[in-house]
Amino acid sequence: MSQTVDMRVRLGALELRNPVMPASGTFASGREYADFVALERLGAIVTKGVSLHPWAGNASPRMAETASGMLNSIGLQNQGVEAFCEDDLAWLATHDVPVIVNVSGHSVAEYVAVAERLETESAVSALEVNISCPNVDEGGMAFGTSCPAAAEVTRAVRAVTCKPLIVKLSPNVTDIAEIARAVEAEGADVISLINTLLGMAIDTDTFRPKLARVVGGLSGPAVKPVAVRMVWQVASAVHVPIIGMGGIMTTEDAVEFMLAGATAVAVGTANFVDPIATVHIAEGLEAFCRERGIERVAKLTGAVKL
Amino acid sequence: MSQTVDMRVRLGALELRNPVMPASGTFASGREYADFVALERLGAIVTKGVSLHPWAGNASPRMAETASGMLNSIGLQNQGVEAFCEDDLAWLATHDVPVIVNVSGHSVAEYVAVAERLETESAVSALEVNISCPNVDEGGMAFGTSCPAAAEVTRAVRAVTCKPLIVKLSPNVTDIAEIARAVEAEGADVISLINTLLGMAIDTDTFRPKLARVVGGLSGPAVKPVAVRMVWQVASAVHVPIIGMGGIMTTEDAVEFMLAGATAVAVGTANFVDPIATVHIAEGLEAFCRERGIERVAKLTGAVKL
Amino acid sequence: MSCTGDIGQVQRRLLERVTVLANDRVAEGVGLVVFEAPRVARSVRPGQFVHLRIAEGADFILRRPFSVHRAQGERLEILYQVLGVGTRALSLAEHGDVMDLIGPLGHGWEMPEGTSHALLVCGGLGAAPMGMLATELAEKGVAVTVAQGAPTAERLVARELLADVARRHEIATDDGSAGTHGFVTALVKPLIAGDRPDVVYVCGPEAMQRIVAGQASAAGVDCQVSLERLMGCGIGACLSCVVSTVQGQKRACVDGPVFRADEVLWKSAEIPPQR
Amino acid sequence: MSCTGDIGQVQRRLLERVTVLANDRVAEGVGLVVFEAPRVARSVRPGQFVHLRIAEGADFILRRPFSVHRAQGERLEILYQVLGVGTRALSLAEHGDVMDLIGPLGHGWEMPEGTSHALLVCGGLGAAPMGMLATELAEKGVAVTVAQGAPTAERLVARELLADVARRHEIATDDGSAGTHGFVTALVKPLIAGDRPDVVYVCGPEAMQRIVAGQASAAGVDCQVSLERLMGCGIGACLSCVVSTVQGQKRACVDGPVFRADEVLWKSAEIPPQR
Ligand SMILES: Cc1cc2nc3c(=O)[nH]c(=O)nc-3n(C[C@H](O)[C@H](O)[C@H](O)COP(=O)(O)OP(=O)(O)OC[C@H]3O[C@@H](n4cnc5c(N)ncnc54)[C@H](O)[C@@H]3O)c2cc1C
Ligand SMILES: Cc1cc2nc3c(=O)[nH]c(=O)nc-3n(C[C@H](O)[C@H](O)[C@H](O)COP(=O)(O)OP(=O)(O)OC[C@H]3O[C@@H](n4cnc5c(N)ncnc54)[C@H](O)[C@@H]3O)c2cc1C
Ligand SMILES: Cc1cc2nc3c(=O)[nH]c(=O)nc-3n(C[C@H](O)[C@H](O)[C@H](O)COP(=O)(O)O)c2cc1C
Ligand SMILES: Cc1cc2nc3c(=O)[nH]c(=O)nc-3n(C[C@H](O)[C@H](O)[C@H](O)COP(=O)(O)O)c2cc1C
Ligand code: FES
Ligand code: FES
Repeated sequence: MSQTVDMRVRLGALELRNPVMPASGTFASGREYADFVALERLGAIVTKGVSLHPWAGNASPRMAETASGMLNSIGLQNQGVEAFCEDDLAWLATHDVPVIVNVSGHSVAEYVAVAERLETESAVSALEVNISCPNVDEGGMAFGTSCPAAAEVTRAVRAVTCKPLIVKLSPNVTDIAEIARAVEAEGADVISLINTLLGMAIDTDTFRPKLARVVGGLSGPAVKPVAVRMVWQVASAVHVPIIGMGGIMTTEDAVEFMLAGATAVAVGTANFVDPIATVHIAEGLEAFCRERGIERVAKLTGAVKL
Repeated sequence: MSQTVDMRVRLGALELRNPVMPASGTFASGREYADFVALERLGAIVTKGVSLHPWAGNASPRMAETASGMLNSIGLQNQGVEAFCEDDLAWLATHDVPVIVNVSGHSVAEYVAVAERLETESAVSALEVNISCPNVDEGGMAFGTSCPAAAEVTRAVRAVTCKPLIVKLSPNVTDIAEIARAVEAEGADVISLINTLLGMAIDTDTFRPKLARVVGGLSGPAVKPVAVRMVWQVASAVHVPIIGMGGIMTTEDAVEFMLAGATAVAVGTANFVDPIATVHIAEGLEAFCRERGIERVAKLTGAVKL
Repeated sequence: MSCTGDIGQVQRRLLERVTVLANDRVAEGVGLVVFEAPRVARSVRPGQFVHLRIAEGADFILRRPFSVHRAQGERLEILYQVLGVGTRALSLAEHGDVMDLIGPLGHGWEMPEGTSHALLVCGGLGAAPMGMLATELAEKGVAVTVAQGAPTAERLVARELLADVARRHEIATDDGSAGTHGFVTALVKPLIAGDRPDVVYVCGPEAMQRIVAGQASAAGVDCQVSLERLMGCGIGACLSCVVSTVQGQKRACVDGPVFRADEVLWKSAEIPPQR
Repeated sequence: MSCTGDIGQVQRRLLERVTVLANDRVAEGVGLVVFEAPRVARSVRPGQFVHLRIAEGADFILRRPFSVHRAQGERLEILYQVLGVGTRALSLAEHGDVMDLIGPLGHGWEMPEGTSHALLVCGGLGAAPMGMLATELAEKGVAVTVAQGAPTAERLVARELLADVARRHEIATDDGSAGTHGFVTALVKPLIAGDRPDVVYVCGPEAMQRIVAGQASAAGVDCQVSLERLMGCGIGACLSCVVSTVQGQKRACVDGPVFRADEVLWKSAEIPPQR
């Protein structure tokens, strides 16, 4: 039984001290969780979606609970990249943890403009381009559900950034592997998935949709089987490393994603249930490996026995 | 408060005494449930998938439980259409309930052959063509995930049957509305959805997939928000009536699907939890309407307030 | 002026395992649960809330936010209405059961220095966050008037507590089974005109809060309201709980639940009862 | 020959609300729950099972199948091993708790007319379905020999019951803490050779059942095995539970769980322990 476990993992040029990070939009920029989580304990921080201009987001109610999951239609409310750099990023820069900025846009030009603005920010370790948000009218998921569009965004952002480029895929597609190959071909260094599944809930007392926007994104344990399947399909289709997410609540859930082919994992909805979930899972992964004599956590990646 | 509620609904030429039926594959041909359910209490019986020749189905394990749901990879095991007619159908013919036969095939020719064989069977009230089974290698879901293929199967079966034609759609697509329009254009009288979401689960002790077939179909409450959303999208895209399903466990769940646009509903996984679920929901729907002074259950269809 | 909001910012949020000491039905569909919650009970301020994990292994996963009704020593009290799956589960909790909660959360009631007279207006469960407030105001020597409304006399939750600490306690019930027959909003205008309070504190259905806010501003009196939103994280991260204000969208879980009434842009969706 | 299988076919399956009368830990990770289940307890036959709904509102929704260990009057006993979420929840059930179950289910042990001597071989929780069988055989005047195996002496569940009704009770434990040191399979050959039983009944890990089946057929003795599969419906509808047999695929929940050993096509995946 090996005493210490090597928890480091590589996402292209980016090395993480462990494979666990928060999922974008569920952890703000980390500050709100500072009372519960020492950011240095995480593999990376992933910020909420940042756009070129401030976005107001959608009308309320913006969330609804479902069986073993939740729907959200936040709509990428954010201050815009300028305010983000002055405020959140400046604060994050004082912490010893890689910062992955989640980038959103209504158009290819907006994605590019945000990436350009962040290029000179040394505190930014990598970009995660969100082409999969189901909660905005133009852009968002539209880019993630067609190969040409996904390829175009990736190509355009790739052209203006030297930072590790992560592209985040939407599960609301017929063939996730095809989209993954398209973004890999355009220079994505890492692929993250899944974003939320498009869902809807109706209040049977009022006959009204539970979300003001009518439809929203489904997350939480309910989506895990779909997410694990897609990670496995993408891992079989591309060579770039994968950040797996979708319903991770426990250490075993994280292991399941790594076995399916993920190099790192992101924890989203679980943060709302347990604000310390990310740290618990990072520690749990180490214990899982130690108990089984696995000296490097990276050995779990793709280790499913078929 | 109206005393009696008109529970009848119309699926094209087919009239049902109430909107509730079992979902294919979860109720066999009704015989196994006879100790619990008087079939005459249901709107219709939907048989398990029937193919031209006997199918052995997939290796075990064929099921795994997930958060608020389950994965199955049964693989349409069945005796073939001949044995089905002699055995199950003959038994069903002795009951006063419409029989909807779920038709599966590896090729368009097989779908057609099954439909032709059933055409002369007066005990068959309608056909539900399953172009969405994720658990067979050729055919199955492949037909349900491309518009041309979905259209081709529908056209071919339409050409050989005068019975009401129901086409069952797969949720594993980018644009469910597009598929729905394609099958409507080829003469589908009714559209049913959703079939299962493709999913996967891995045992973190053994590192093996929990299903022998690796991937399987996700059903149960976990998928309900996706199913309701897709029913709503399809209802907005086509004019034919819809049979909604996916995670219906309670009366309120059934109401939610009808509000989203379904004319009838199917109950699947819930039968394993409560073998009397179908009857409970049929009775519950009547009570729901009575308490609210809704004199016709059909008024719930599409009544969501946007 | 002293402001729990400022405190709220520096105040450390805790994740605390708590034990149920008592859980009793106090009215039709309303329960009072008492937790042993030493750390949170000691630091919570009036108007703040806790985010409670009611069950594990259940088919619902999110926490539920509840205002702190009272905090005494290590005891923390929550007054809850049974609405759905979570509060139903809470109503079944028994002495000795262990849960966990996050708290203290949010920006509570502000108590402007030199306040000599305060009017507290609450409807239904809106009485919940008034318990701590009334008690603390009274301890500070502030004259407290309470205008409390409910559908029926039985539903006047925390009636005794409020009657004890208030100098004056006016009641209205929809069915007239106690106090004035009608809505609590009808009591407010005369009370403002008569007592000239320095501040009006309001909690209850949003439409009712909106009306009272209007009455207060018409009389030129400061007014604070406590708004409810569906909450995910409860700590400012998920943006589920936004409230539109004159300074843009604010988060009910950190910038609220208590807001200055004149800051709030009321949801036009919410049509105030016609009267 | 009389056959609970035939009975199984005509037998009406019931959905019965049952009350927990007792639930005690009987060994490391093993519990014995006693239900008041008047209707099912009266009609269940040895080797049949019930499909139990352990929890409502939990994040797992499916029922769990359990063999009936004993049925006396209105009392129905289940011997269970705590494996995962469902059995953990079951282990927390208390006197008075209400659940529901479907039963009696499946094809139980067949008792050929004129059987004078039976050998029962069980490993671990395989003892569960042997309780009713041994009792009924003994009542019929059949001489019962039991070969029971377990990891340790403490894990020899239902040891007393089996010892009472059996004319002979041989034991093997992996650690030698009771009986022979080793696997129960080592006891079988001599017992078959010595006692010449008319039939061998087996339940336990599938690899063990396969070995014993081989030993019985080598000796030309009838053998019945009780096989476990993951189950959805439990009543023959979902085809989750298939077992490959010489007559093709059969459903463990209706055609089994008890099968004639010579019908079963053993999963080649299952490699019998090397010895
Ligand atoms: C800051 C804050 C403080 C609160 N304080 C209290 C309190 O002291 N006492 C108390 O009883 N309740 C309080 N609430 C409301 C309480 O959080 C909800 O009633 C509870 O979450 C409902 O959970 P449930 O699972 O029982 O209902 P669910 O099953 O989640 O929902 C049942 C129904 O109630 C509605 N509902 C759910 N949450 C809310 C909400 N926050 N506001 C209005 N309607 C809602 C749902 O839309 C649904 O129609 C507070 C809410 C907030 C945001
Ligand atoms: C006909 C029949 C009779 C049974 N009789 C008994 C009995 O008398 N006593 C008893 O303790 N158990 C019995 N079982 C097994 C019992 O049903 C399972 O142990 C139980 O369902 C596990 O539920 P869980 O939620 O605790 O575990 P889960 O969380 O569902 O699973 C935990 C682990 O156990 C494995 N597992 C689950 N079900 C089975 C199974 N049926 N066989 C083998 N492994 C399984 C899972 O794959 C997983 O690895 C019987 C099973 C069948 C089919
Ligand atoms: C409230 C909320 C907000 C989210 N915001 C974003 C976002 O801004 N950008 C993004 O790429 N994904 C966003 N997501 C998706 C998550 O990052 C994640 O992909 C998804 O929730 C699945 O993981 P989970 O099941 O662990 O939550 C959001 C999810 C939630 C629940
Ligand atoms: C065990 C099982 C077997 C199924 N077999 C079929 C089938 O033969 N044909 C079919 O069209 N759908 C089949 N389905 C899908 C269901 O009919 C239904 O579309 C799906 O399960 C969603 O409904 P639910 O969540 O209520 O189960 C099967 C589902 C399950 C769980
Ligand atoms: S509840 Fe998450 S920001 Fe307020
Ligand atoms: S468990 Fe459904 S057929 Fe056996």
